[in-house]
Amino acid sequence: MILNLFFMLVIPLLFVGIINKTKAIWAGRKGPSLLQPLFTFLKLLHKQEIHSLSSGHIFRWAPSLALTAVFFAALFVPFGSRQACFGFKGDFFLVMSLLALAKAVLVLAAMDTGSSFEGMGASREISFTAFLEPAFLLIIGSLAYAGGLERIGQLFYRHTVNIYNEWSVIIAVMTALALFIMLLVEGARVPFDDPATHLELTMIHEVMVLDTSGPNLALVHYASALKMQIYASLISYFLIPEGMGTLGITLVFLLGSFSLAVLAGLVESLMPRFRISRNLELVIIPLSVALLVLAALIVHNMGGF
Amino acid sequence: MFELLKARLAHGYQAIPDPLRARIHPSFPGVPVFLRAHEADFSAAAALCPTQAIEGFSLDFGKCVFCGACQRNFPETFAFSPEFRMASDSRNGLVVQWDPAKQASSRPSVCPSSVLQQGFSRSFALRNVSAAGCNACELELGAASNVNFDMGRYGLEVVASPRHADALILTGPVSANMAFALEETWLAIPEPKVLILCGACAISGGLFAEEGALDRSWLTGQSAALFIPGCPAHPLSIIHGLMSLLGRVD
Amino acid sequence: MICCGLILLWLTLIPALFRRSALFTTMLCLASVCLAFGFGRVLFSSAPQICHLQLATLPLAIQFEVDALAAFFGCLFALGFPLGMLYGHFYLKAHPGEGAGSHLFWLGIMMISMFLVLLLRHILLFLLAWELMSLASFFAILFDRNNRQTRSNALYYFVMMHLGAAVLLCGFALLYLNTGSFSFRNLVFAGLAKWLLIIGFAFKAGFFPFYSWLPKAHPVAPSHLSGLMSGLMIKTGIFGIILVLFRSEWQAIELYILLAVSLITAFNGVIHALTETNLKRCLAYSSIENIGLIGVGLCFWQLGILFANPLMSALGLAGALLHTLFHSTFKPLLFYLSGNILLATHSLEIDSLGGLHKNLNYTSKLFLLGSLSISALPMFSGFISEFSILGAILLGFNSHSLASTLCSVVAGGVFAFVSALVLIAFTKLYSIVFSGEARSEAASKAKEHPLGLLLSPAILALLSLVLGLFGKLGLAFVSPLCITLGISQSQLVGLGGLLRGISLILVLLLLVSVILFLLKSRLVKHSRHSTWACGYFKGSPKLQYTGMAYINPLAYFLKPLLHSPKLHQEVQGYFPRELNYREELFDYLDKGLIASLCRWLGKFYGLFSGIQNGKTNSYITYLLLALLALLFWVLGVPR
Amino acid sequence: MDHDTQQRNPFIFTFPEPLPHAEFISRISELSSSGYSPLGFFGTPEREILCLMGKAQHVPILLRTAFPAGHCYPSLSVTIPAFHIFERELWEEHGITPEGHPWLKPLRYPAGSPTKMESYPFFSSPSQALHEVGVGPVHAGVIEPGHFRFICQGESIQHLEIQLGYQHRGLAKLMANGDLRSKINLSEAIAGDSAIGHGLAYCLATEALCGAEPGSALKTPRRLALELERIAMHLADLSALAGDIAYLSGQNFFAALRTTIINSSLAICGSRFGKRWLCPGGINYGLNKEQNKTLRTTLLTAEKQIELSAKAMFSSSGVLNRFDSTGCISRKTAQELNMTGITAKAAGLPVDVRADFPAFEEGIFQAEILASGDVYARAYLRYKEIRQSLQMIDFWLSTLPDVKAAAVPLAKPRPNLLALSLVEGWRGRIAHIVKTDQKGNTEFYRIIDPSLHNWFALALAVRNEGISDFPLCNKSFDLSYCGHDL
Repeated sequence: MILNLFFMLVIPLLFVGIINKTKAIWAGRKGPSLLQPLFTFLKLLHKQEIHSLSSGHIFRWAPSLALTAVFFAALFVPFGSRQACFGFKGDFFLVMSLLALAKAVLVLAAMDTGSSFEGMGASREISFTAFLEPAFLLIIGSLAYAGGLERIGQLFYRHTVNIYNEWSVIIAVMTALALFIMLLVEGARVPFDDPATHLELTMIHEVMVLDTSGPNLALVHYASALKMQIYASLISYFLIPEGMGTLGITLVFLLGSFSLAVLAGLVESLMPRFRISRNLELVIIPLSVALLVLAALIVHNMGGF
Repeated sequence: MFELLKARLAHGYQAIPDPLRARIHPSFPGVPVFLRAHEADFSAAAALCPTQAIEGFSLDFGKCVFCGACQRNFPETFAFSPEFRMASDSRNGLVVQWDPAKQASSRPSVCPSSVLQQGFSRSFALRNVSAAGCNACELELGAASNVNFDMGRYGLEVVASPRHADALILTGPVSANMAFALEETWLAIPEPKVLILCGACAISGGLFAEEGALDRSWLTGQSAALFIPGCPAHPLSIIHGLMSLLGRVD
Repeated sequence: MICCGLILLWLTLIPALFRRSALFTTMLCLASVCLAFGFGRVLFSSAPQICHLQLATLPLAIQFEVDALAAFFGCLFALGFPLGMLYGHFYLKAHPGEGAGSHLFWLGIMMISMFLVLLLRHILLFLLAWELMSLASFFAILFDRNNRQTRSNALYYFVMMHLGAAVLLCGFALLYLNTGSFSFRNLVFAGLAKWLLIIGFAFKAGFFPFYSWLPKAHPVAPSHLSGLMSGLMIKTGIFGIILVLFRSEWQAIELYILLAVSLITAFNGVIHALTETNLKRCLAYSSIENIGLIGVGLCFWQLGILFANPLMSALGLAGALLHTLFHSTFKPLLFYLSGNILLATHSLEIDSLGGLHKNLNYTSKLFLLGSLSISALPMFSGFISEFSILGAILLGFNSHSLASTLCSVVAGGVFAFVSALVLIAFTKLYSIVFSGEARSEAASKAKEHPLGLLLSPAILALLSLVLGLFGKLGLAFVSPLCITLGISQSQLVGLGGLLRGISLILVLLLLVSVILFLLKSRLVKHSRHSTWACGYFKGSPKLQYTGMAYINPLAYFLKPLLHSPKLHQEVQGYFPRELNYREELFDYLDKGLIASLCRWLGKFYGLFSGIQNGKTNSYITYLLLALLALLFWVLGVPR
Repeated sequence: MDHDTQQRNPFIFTFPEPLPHAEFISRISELSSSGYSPLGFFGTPEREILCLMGKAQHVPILLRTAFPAGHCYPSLSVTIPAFHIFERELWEEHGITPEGHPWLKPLRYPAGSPTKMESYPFFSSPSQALHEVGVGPVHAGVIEPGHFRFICQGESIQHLEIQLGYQHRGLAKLMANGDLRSKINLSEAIAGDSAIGHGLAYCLATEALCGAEPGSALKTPRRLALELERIAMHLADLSALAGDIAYLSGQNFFAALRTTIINSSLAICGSRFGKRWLCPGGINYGLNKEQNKTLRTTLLTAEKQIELSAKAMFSSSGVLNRFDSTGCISRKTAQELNMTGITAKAAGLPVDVRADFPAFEEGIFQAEILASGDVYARAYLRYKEIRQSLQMIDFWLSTLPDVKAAAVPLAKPRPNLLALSLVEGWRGRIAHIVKTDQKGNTEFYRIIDPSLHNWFALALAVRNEGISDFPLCNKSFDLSYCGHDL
C-alpha cells in the first residue's frame, strides 16, 4: 500500500525524464537531467495562474479533478507491490471511466477557453478514446476469458507467461504490444503526438493546455505522466511470475517500467510522427490486436487447432 | 535503418562539454577592450561607428553591432577579446569605460535576479518575441537549444505558450507594428516573470535606433532583468547570461 | 390510494379545459403524490394489488392490476409528471403558443392514458389506452400548429404510432385467437404473437428500424413535452417489452437477434447524436441510444436465465432497470434545459450558439451535470447502470457456447465504442453550446431565466448526482421488481455491496478533488487575461472550433454510415471570390428508406386515382360490377 | 539598349525616355508574353513608375512612365498575376489604384499609413460549419512574426491568407539616406539569415555605381562566402524540416553539421553569419593558406556526414510519407506568380541568377531542378544544392591563392544612373535597385527579396492540406519575414 503510493508519486515524472534522456542520448547531446520533469513540476507550483477571460468555472477546477480521477484510477493498479490499493471484481470499468472522466474534464476545460487551438487539440485527443476504450475492454476481456473475471491488477499479475504454453505467450506479447501502443497514444508521444514540438497546429495534448498555467499546468503534466505510468505498470506486471517475493515484484516492476520508458524513447528517436489525418487509422491497431488475441483464445478453447 | 545507424555513429557526441567555460575561436569579437586612451583614434572611430556606440572614452556595446570597423582601422586602440561572457543585468554594465587608474577597460557582470526565487534555478522557460529582428538573433536563440549548445541540459527551454513561460526574451528593435503583440505577450505570462533583451537591436534599437517605423515606448517603461549584447548574440553568451541570471554561475 | 390518485388525475382535466395551468399543475402534483405512495406501497410490499371497477354502462368489468412491474413504472411516471408539468407551467408562460388552449387538456389525457396502459390487463382496454396515449400526445405536440414543420412532423409521429399500434393489435388478436381470453394478466406469450408484440412495443420505445419518429417529434414539441415523451412515454415501450420477455420462452437465437437489434439501435443512435447539429434532435437520438443500451441489458437478463447464469441475468436486468430510471432523470433534464436555451436564443442550431455559460449561468451548470451523467462518467448516474450492464456482458465472455461468447465479445466492443462516442457527443454539445464566446447576436444577448424554469431541472440534476454517487439507492428502488422478475436476493445483495464500495470510493474522490481545488485556489494567486491568441489584436467568434470541426476526425470514419450530401464550393483560382461550405449528415433510414417508401406508396395509390373520375355513369358501372360479383359469389357458395 | 548600359550583372542603366502610360502597359504585356518576367515594378519619389523586365541570358529592360492621371489605371495583375504584389506595393506607397486588382490589400503597413493593422480585410466565408484559425504574429517557435489566417473545415485547410508587415523597420528608407558606401552593415541586416546574399547584392550595386571593379582574386572569396551561406542555411532548413515531423535523427544531425559550417565562417570573419566579411570594393577578411586548408578539410568531413544523414533521412519511409506530395506547387503556378529560388526550382522552373545573370564570368553554372514541387522536392533539392555548392567551394579552395583582406577604393557614386544587381541567395533571386540623382546621392534604394514573390505561393500550396501539415510546408518554403517587410 505505502509502496504503491510512494511509487505513484515518484515514478511517473521519472518515467518522462527517462524518455527524454534516451532521446537526448540518441541525439548525441547531454540533455536535461532525469529529474527535469520534477524540477519543472516544482517550479510551476511557484507560479501564479492566468485564467482566460472567455473561460468559466470548468477551466479552474478541471485540472484538480482530472488529476484526482487519474490518481484514483492508479489506486486500482499495483505499483510495485503484489496488490493494488483498491480492487474488486470488474473494477477495470471504473478505471476506464475514471480515465475517461479525466480526459473529458480536460477537454471541456480546453474548449472553455474558446480558442481554435484548444479546440483542435481537444477534438484530436477525444477522438482517440473512441477506439482506445473498446481496445482496453477487449484486452481485459481476453484476460478475463483466460483467467476469469478478476481485479484489474490481478488479471495482469495472475497471467504468468509460460513459454511452454504458446497461448500464454501469445496473450502476453500481443496484449503488451497493444498496451504499449495505447501508452504512446495516451501519453501523447511520437509517433502519434510530439511533446517536443513548438507548433500549435501540430500538437495534440500540449495544445489542449496552451492556456493552462502555473499549478494547474503542473497538475495536468503530472496527471498525464501518471496515466502513462498506469499502462507501463500493467505491462510490466505481465513479466512477474506468480509466487515471487514482494522485493522481486518491486524490482521487476521498476525494471519493466524503466525499460518501457527507454523503449518509448527509442521509438521517438527512430520514428518520425504520423500525419494527424492518419493517426486515428493507426489508433485502431490496439483494437484489432486485442480482437486477434481474443479470437485466438476462443478458437483455442473451443478446441480448434 | 542501416544508413541511419552509420550516420548516428559518424554523428558521435556533439554537445559542447561545458558551455559556461567553453573556449571560442580567437577571431570572435566578444567584449570590447581599449588598449589605450587615444583621443584622435576615439574621435575618428566615433565618426566611423554605424551606431554611435563610441563616445568619449567609452564604448556602449549595447549599441555596438560588432562590425569591427574600429578594430580594423585602429588596431592599437581597439580590440575585441574572444570573450562571450558579455551579458549584463544593467544597461550601464554594457558601457565599457576607460579606467585611467587600472589603465584598462571595465567588464560587464550579472548578479542573480531577485524576482526569481527558488524553484526557477533548475527549470526556466523562455518565450521569445521577435519584434522586427533580422532573424539572426532568432536563429542564434534557436541554436542555443540545439544539439551542440544544448541549453536544455540546464533545464532552460523555449516554450510554445507564454502561459508556460517564466521570461520574455525579446529580439529585434520593436517595430510599431509589433508593439501591441509584444505587450500582449508580456501580459500573457504569469508572475513571477522577467524581461530579457537579446541582441543590439533589442537593447538599443541598434542600426534602426532613429527610424520612425519603430515604437519602443512600452520597452522604455519596463526594466529588463538581463541584457545580452551581440549582433547577433552568440548562443554561448545567451546561455551564460541566463545561467548567471539564475545564479548558477560561480 | 391509486384509484383516488387516478380520480384526481381525471379531475385535473377540468382546470385544463379552462386553461388554469397553475391549478392544473398543483392538482397534478397532488394526484402524483397519491399515485407515488400507492405504487410505492405495492412495489416495496411486492404484493400484486387488484381492484375491480364495475361500470354499469360497460358490459365488462374494468380490472386494474397493479403488479411490481406496473408499480415500478408507475412510480417513475408519478415522479416525472409533476416535475415536467412544473417546468411546463413556466415554459408555457414564457412561450405562449396557439395550441395552448387544448394543450393542457391533451397533456392530462396523455398522462392518464399512460397510467392506464400500465394498469390495464384487458386486451381491448389496453389497446384503447395505448391508442389514447398516442392520440393525446399527437395533439399535445401540435402546439405551434401554425408551423408547417410542426404539423408534418406531428403527423409523421402519428402515423408511426399507428403502424406500431396496428402491429400490436395483430399481436393481441393472435393472442386472443390462441387463448380465447381477453385478459392477458397471466398467460404465456408464444410464437408469432410475442414477436408482433415486441415489434409493436419497439415502435413506442424507438428500437432500430422503428425509431425514426423520435428525432422528428421531439424538436417540434414544446420542451416540457419532449422531456416527458422521451423521458417517460417511450418507457411504456420498455414496460411492454419487459412484460413480453418475462411472460414468454426464448430461444438463444431469438435473443441474439434481439441483442443485435439493441446494439444496432444504440450504435445508430449515438452516431447520429454525434453528427447532429440541432440540439433537440441530438438529444432525441441519444434517447434512442439509451433505449438500445436498456435493450442490451434486458437481452443479457434473458441470456442469463437461458444459460443458468444467475449473476449475468441479475446484472443485466438490474442494469437495464437502473438505466431506465436514470434515463428518466437526466433526459428530461437535458430537454428542459434545451427548452431554456431555445427561449433565450430562439435557436437550437449548436453552431450558432456558444458562450452561453456566461449569460445562462445556472442552465449551463445543470446542463453540464446532465451531460456528464448521460456520458456514464463516474460520480454521475449513467455510470452505475452501464457498469452493471457491462458486467453482465463480460460474464458472457466465459459462457460455454461459442455463439454466446462471440455475441458477448461483439456486445462488449460495441458497448465500449458507443459509450466513448456518447462522451464525445456530449462534450461536443456542452462545449460548443456553452463554452467560449458567443457565435451569434442572439447567443450574446441571452438572459438567464427565472427560478421557475430552473426548478425542476435543478431537482432532476440533484437526483441524478445523488443516484450516481450512491448507486445503492437506485438498486434499492429496482430490486423489488428484479425479485418479482425472478432474480434471487443474493445476487442483488452482492451487487449492492459492490455499489456501496464504489460509492465510497467516488465520494472519497469527490472530496479529494474538492479539497485539492480549494487548497489551490486558496494558495495560488491568479489574474484574468484574454485567451492567448498569438498576440493578435482581437479575437473573433469565428476563431473557435465548431461542432462539425470537433467531430471531424471521427466523421471521416462514420461518413459511410451516414447520408451526407456535400453542398460544398471550394475556393477557386489564385484570388478566390467566395467560399461556401455546407455539410449535413442525414439519417439513411429517414431520408433514404422511409422517404422512398412514401414515394412508392404515393405512386401506388396514384394508380387508382383514375377510378374516381367524377362521371356518374362510371360510378353506376362500378355498382353493377359489384352486384354481379356479389351474385356470383352467392351462387358460388355450395348449399 | 544604348551603349551606356552595362551588359552584365550588376547592370547599369541610364534613364530611358518616359513612355506614355498606355504604351508602358502594352510594352510590359508584350514583354511578359515573350518570356520576360518582372524583376521590379515600383513608384519613385520622382512620381514615376519604373519597371524592370528580365529574361535569362538577356539584358534586363527598364521601362519608365509618369504616374497615371487620376492615380489609377487598369490593373496588370488581372492578366499577369506576377504583378499582383508589386501593384499592392505601389498602391500602398503611392496611393495609385490598379483598377480591377483582385486582391488589393495592405502589404506592410509602413509608418504613418492610413490603414490599421487590426482592420485587415481578411477573406472570409459565411458558412457556419467552417471555423478560422489565426496563428501569429507571436509564433510558438522561435520564428519571425507574421499572421496566418486559416479557414478550415475540421482538419483540412480550405483557404489561407497571410498578413505580414510586423517586421517593417523602414529599412529601405535608411538605405537611401546618407552615403551609399557606408550601408554594408544595414544591408547585412536586411535579412540576417542571408547577410552575405544581401550584402553582396549591395556591394555589387554600389561598386557598379562607383565604377569600381574588384579583381577576380577578391571575387572568388565572395562567391565562396555566398555558397557557404547557402550550405549553412539549407542544412538549417533540413534540420528544421526533420524537426517538424519529429524525426529526431535528421533534426540533430543536420543541426550539428550547420554548426560546423557556420563556425568555420566565424573562424574567418568572426561572425557565424558571415556578417562583416564583405565590404563594398572587396572583403574585410582574407583567407590565408592554413585557413584555406582547415576550411577545406572541415567541408570534406562535413560532406561525408551530410551524405550519410541525407541517405538515412530520404530513405526513411516515415519521412517520405510526410514529405511526399505534401504542399504541391505546379510549374505553371511557379511561372505565373514569378516565383524564384528553391520553391520554383523544385517545381521544375529553372530560374537561378547564377545561370541566368552571371555576375562572375568564369565557369558555366547548371542549376539543379526537380519536378514534383512538393515538400519532398524542396527538401531533396536543398540536399542537391548543398552537394553542388560543396563541390564548387572545394574546387575554388583548391585553386585559391593566399588571399589578403583588401578593397579597391570607392569614388563617389556616378550621378543619374540606375544600378540593378542580382544575386542568387539561398532563398532565391535577390534584386537591389539603386538610383543616383544629379549630385550622385542615392535617390531611392529598392530591395526585392525572393520572399516577396513566394509568400503568396505558400498560401496556395497548403490549400486542402491538413492544417497540421502547414508548419512543414511553411518550413519547406522557409521565407523571410523581414526581407518581405523591410
